[in-house]
Amino acid sequence: MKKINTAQLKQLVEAAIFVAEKPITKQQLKESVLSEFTVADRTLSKVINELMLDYQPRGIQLIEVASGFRFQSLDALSPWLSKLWQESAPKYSRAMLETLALIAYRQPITRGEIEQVRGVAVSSNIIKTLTERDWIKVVGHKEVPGRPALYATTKGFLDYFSMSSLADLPNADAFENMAERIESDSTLKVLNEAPSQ
Amino acid sequence: MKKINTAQLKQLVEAAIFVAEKPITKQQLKESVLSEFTVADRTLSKVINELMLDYQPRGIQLIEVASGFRFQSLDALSPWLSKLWQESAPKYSRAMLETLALIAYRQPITRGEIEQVRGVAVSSNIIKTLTERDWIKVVGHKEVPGRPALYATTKGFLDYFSMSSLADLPNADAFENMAERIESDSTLKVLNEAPSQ
Amino acid sequence: MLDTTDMPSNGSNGAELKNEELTNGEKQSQVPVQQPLPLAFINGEALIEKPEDLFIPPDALEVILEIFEGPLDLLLYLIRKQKFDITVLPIADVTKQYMEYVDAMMALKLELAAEYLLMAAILAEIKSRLLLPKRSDESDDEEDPRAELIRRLKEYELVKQAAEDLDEQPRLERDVFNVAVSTSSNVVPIRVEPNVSLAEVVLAFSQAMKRAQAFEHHTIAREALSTRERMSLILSLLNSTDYSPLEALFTVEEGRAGVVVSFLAILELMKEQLIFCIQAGPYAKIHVKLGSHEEN
Repeated sequence: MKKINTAQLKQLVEAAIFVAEKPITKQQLKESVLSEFTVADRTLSKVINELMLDYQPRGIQLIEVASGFRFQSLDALSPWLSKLWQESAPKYSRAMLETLALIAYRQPITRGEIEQVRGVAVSSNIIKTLTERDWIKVVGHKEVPGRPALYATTKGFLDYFSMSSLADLPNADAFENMAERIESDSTLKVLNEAPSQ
Repeated sequence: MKKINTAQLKQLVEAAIFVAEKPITKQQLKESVLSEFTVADRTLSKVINELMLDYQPRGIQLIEVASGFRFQSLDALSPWLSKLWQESAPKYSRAMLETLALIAYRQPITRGEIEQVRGVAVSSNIIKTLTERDWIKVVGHKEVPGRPALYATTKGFLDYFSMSSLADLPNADAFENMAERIESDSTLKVLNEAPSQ
Repeated sequence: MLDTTDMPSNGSNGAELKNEELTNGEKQSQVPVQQPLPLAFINGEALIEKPEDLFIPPDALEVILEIFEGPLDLLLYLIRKQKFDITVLPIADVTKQYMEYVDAMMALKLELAAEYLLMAAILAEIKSRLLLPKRSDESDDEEDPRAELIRRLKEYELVKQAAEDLDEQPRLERDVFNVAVSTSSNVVPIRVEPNVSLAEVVLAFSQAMKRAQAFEHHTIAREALSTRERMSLILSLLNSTDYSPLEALFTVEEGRAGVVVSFLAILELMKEQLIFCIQAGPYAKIHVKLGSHEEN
């Protein structure tokens, strides 16, 4: 194993994150571009932190998302940068966003459970679109009659929304509290079953 | 037309070159991301020059190619960056292994002689792959019509299989007998595996 | 009667435009998308009482009614519009208004989802339970029949908020863009060659030989491996233009066995006309070179 000095390491890591087609993890860096060098985890983390700081004042930023590190343009520049593309970014319906939010905050969740909270049927189209976008996936089946699919969000979802984990979801704790309150309140649960039948 | 200060202009131009899928010209920049700003040609050139200097010590460079400006990785980093695109070649076919085996055991040997033993033609691709892997080489030509090349194994072949000379190649007959013994010892096992073959 | 002044907007221009028509030019100062509930507090009250004279173009009403994401969304809107506290839920009022909207939907022959009718039934059921006189033998801690609906409304409100938050989260292709940097031209993909074990090579040889023996009459003579290897080695040492001294092909250090192997290899190569030997005269040095067609 060869040694590499910090300046060279920084250049190599920087270039690798830039040219990689997808976000790249420290592990992937070590297994590819750094495979022939001895690099301590601490050194690698330090170099990445330095890069993050280096780019802070620039037009692009180094951030960590669920599937690794990537450079992306500055949020504030989007009104002008979007002019580089003919088509504007797709807008998503409230039905789609509410379904996605429920899957994100309450995963794993069945379609029936989503419908119960939203009070309306979830169209197959929404599930299909979310699946095709690689934002949600089936992670199992609930052991109740009909064995309905349980949905969860993917790394692709976190990447797309610039998050590195579900903890980055806005107001994650509000949801947590609500869920706990509902579960602890058994009387409500009993009532719950009466009208919806 | 709005005004834009140099710092903001630099950020915007930098981000635009980074996110554009192709090299981008000054003209294209002015018609897209800068369309609502008054930017003098001289100012734009100055900003681009500054960016070029900014990136000089980094792992990527801002360069001008025929179709505009683009960022690209540092030449000197290529040997390591190449590792980001590792692809596994498919496993070798039986024809490939038999050709290699015949060259190893019967060297020097012509392609025609290999074909005679195997009863089928040896594709040029097999010879090419084995040559590229530096396992076989042409050591001469046989003095018969057409002067076919004589193939032999290389030092690289010995190294790969951890042999110091061809004398270390297992005696094929003895090996065969041993393999048969092992097989007959585990008839049950073989029977079990039969249907999956 | 319908009051359509402070409809929640789904952000579509159509709905917003229609909204403005309906309010007779009254300015809507709030941006509905960002804030979940404030609309009703601004200009709702004046219009709640006397909406009769309000002209609603049928297609506009249709657009407005279609923006509700279901019965819970509609209920939530009615509650917030009237500044009711969700926790006290005045069932009678809300039910009345809810039914007006449902009637309007039916009149417009909107595809009325069964969920709206189910909610109407739930509201009616709660209302009837509240109207029933309390029996004295009933325990005091009996659940308020509204509790379940309140819980669902609160939960739905949370989801609605979460969806809005999610929509504001920086998103690829809209707020942030992926950076694409090309590699310098000398970056080439690295190909990982497959692993081969020695056993595979040996087995392949056995199989090839077995097959060959099956359809060939003469047995293939197998020279000792060492000879064949030496043949390759000698061929690689020689070239077809210059002669080399024969003794250069022997390595004394190998001892007698090594010399014999080299000698056998040279004989075999001569037999196959792969090399040529010349001797200028008796006892003169023998020279060898690779065979070539021209001299043949």
